[in-house]
Amino acid sequence: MTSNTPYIVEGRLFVPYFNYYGALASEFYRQLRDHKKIMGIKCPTCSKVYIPPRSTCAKCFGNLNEWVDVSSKGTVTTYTIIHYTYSPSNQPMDVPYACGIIQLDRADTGLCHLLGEMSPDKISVGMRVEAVFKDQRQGNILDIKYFRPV
Amino acid sequence: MSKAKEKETQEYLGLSHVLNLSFNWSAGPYLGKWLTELRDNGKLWASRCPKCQRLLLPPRIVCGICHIRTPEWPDWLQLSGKGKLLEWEKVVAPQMNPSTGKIEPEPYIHGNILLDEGVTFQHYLEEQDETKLKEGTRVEVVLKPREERQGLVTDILYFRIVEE
Amino acid sequence: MSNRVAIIGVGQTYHASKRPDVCITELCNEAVRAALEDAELTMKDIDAVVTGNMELFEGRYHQDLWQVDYIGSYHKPGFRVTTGGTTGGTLACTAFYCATSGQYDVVMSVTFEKQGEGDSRAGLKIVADPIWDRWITTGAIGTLARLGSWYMKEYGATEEHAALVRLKADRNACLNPHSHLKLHLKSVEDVLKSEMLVPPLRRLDMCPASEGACAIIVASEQKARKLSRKPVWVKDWVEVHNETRYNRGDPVSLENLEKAATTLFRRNGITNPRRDISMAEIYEPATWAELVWFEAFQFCQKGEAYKLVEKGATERDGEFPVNPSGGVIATNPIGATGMIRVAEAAMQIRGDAGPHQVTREVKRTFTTAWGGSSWTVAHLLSKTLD
Amino acid sequence: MPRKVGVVAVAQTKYEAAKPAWREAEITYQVVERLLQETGLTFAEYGTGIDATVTCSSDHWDGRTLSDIPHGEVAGAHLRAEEKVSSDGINAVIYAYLQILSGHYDTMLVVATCKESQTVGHIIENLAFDPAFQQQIDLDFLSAAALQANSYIHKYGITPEQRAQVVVKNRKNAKDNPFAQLTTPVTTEQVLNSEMLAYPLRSLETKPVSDGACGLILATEEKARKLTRTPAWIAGIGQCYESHYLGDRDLATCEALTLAAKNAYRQAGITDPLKHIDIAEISEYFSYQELLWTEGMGFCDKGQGGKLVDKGITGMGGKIPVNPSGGILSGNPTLVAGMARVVEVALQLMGNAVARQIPRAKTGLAHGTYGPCGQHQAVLILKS
Repeated sequence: MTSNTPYIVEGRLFVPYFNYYGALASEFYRQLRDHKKIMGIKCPTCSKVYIPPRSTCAKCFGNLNEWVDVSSKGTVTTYTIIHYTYSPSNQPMDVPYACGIIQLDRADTGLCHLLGEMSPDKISVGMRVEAVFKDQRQGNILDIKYFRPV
Repeated sequence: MSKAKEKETQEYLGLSHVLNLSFNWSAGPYLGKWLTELRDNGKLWASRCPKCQRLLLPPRIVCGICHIRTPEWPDWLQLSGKGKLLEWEKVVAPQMNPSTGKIEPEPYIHGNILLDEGVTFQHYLEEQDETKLKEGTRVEVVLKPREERQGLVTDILYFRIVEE
Repeated sequence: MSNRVAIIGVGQTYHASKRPDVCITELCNEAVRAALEDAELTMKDIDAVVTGNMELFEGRYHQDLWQVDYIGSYHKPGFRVTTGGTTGGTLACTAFYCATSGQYDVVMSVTFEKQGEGDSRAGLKIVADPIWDRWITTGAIGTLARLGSWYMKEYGATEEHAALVRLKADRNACLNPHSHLKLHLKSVEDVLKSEMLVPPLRRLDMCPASEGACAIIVASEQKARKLSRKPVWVKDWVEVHNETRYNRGDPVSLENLEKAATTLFRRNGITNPRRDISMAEIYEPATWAELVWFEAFQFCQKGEAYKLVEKGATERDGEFPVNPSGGVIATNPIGATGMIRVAEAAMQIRGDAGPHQVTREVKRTFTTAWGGSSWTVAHLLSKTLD
Repeated sequence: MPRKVGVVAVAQTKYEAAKPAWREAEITYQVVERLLQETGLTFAEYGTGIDATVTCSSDHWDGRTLSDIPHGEVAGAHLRAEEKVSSDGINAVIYAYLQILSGHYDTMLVVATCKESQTVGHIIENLAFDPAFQQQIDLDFLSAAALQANSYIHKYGITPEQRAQVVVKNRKNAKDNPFAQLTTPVTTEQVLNSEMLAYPLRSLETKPVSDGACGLILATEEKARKLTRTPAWIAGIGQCYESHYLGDRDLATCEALTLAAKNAYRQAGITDPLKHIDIAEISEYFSYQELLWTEGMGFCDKGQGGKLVDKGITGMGGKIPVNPSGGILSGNPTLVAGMARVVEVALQLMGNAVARQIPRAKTGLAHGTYGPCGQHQAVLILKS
């Protein structure tokens, strides 16, 4: 079963999608886009404020609809610095860039987001950061440009 | 009905994105050889399952019915490229091409051809006027010129009606 | 079949062409909550959660991971199974396997499709071999059109008979609160004037693209007796795949549909299907499929199906109701469609299907799912265990 | 008494950086053909041969909806039952096991295939993150793992040298595994000087792009004893999902794995893993994961994974050798990786592990995981 030169056919999948956020996340992004407000959702049974918001609590399976204001300041709980890239890249910034998980004040869970305006060696777990909002906001997670040191 | 009406007024957001994924698909020793023969020598082949003797087009490593390995080239049967039209399909509604994301009309009518050697094959038909097509019409393969052939099934331009 | 299993809860969303008010996981959550309510259970009673859909239709990878918070699989066992169009029917079998394995007693199985979020026709085109025939494939529409022309030529059926099947489906769908298309069609002419896709297949002969989810809760025999006042017993199930239909010599391949039905009937002592079974929910992506496959499943002689439709034998109030839910040509969220058949059949056996409940008593039902290169999954449900 | 089910035959291809000469299903068939030859089984009816098949492949990686059409064709799907699990291959083994336990089938073929080299993994993995909050940050399994590694390091003081030890150990083991992709040993210095990809993870701390397939045959006790003198019996299984949003989780722990392992240990009668388990094949897609997963499985207390490898407990001569096969860091494709762990444990218990054989191995643990930071965990215990 020899095959001298392998026969390769180059091809592609190029398929568009539109994934709805749903009513709850749409409300989160309207507040972010129109009022630069970051909202969490509270589970009264587990007395936890979740961000990102979700309409069901995984632990008690209750329906969640109680919005809570969450601060735009928080603490970095972990981070990484991305050095690799790939093509075609969807990376939101040029490498190397940093992203991390930020525990916002008054929230019980962390939000994954980008870290900016600091050199990589300055980032540390536990540092205080605050959200930087884009001027032109479209209702998605990148309406927050990144989190920078307070 | 208020829930439905409320659905209209509220603004529903979402993420619009494109899955843009490149592939280097391997054709393998069976399909790869078939495409090489078509491109370089303008020849069409089919392999035969040693157990149930049915012709396999495209040639493939295993006969799905007998679950046994099938022979590689050159133990294949060369096809004449002649056959008769079983049925055809005029695709009216343009379809999205999943490798470009564009909605593209079909350039030709699709024909399902029973090749003289006893295996069917699907390809374009030159004849665009359906009134001229009838079941059993004799057809034959038309290849693109050698320099235009790229080692794809579309190296075959289409099948044309054989004037009796 | 040593261990026994029952369906103790079913749930569906209100299937529609677009559900912009929910994301994919919230759509599944609706069906899961409906199933829990139907079974009068909470998530704490569920031991494992299995799920599945058509992978590339919404563009998600490892879809079950995003669903965790919404379908109750947080800190619970479970896994994902996907088999194309038969996924809904297969995930019912997955739940039956889990609940009879002795490893889990109560299993939640949820399937969905949100076809508005992708391009279903492109999704079906990608089923074809990327090098051999993806450039020319017309997907399911071409296959189903050939089914119609073959049936007409072979047995003398006419396009009016296909229209009658559509009218029956629409009558039933208009009674079924969960169905997607409620068109209130009046006459055969209404159907015959719809847009021709690939002759003889018209738009109204075909199934729609829907957004919807379906969930069933399945329990082992001992747990079902304890937890449920209205268990629906699962007598048997079978799955029959087949190789790709590259070479469409004969226009129609019914081999594996026939094998699925005959295997199921042989194993369960069914010698006269229309007598031993009360009704059927068949996965019919087109009007022609209901006619041809009804015969392939040995419910009547070859060429008799369209005569039965003419006589009204398969109406909701007929002798042998077929698709009283309105079927796939009224509702088709592909990933969930196979499971909707099982859920509807279970409600009919319990007698609480609602406005589209059949008039005759339902002791046993036959349900199928279809997909892939004409794969078939079939189930046999029963009111009692004998 | 539930039915006793055993692994009767295993097969795998050589794992390679690329297999351009073969189509996906042709790689699957190399495994299927080997299994049929070894057992003499055929795809026969009525319990006289292989009753059904579970395949494992992915629409995204193969670039084809219903990727199991070609794989099923070479694995006996025509006019028979075939289902696809398109996540980590260990779950296909567990699903087939459940089908046999249900009494529906007696003998099953399970096979997993993936050609990572033919497309771009980052783009596919990014689609595993929810579109509303995490996809646009462009996370993939490498960047998510880096977040987990950093959290784990910060909480328990795991040193880079301890992480590097895992790579050195596994790459040394791979030398004796003819199927392994990377068989040249590496030193700690090489690991710590390799290119930084996503802080703190360097290139040698991550798995290579890999192509390949593996498979096995499961059978009931009655049939297994006719097919092999040394079946490897399935003694326990456990699966568990963690929550999806990374910010919900304490990334320095893996509760889902602990829950999965607890279930498998209960069924297999294991109360002290270090004492009762002779060999473990763990899915370490990244260096730190072997340390974190050993803590999750109770091989040591939380935060002690580093010391476990320092003291050589998980080395070849140690109390519980981990990844004598060389593990995923020596090259396994995604999806195939988890099933390859089961295959390697079965080989050890069957006494067929040749140069990498652990003497007197009676009880083995196979572990599989998929998703960001090990969001789905699965454990399978085998006994000879």
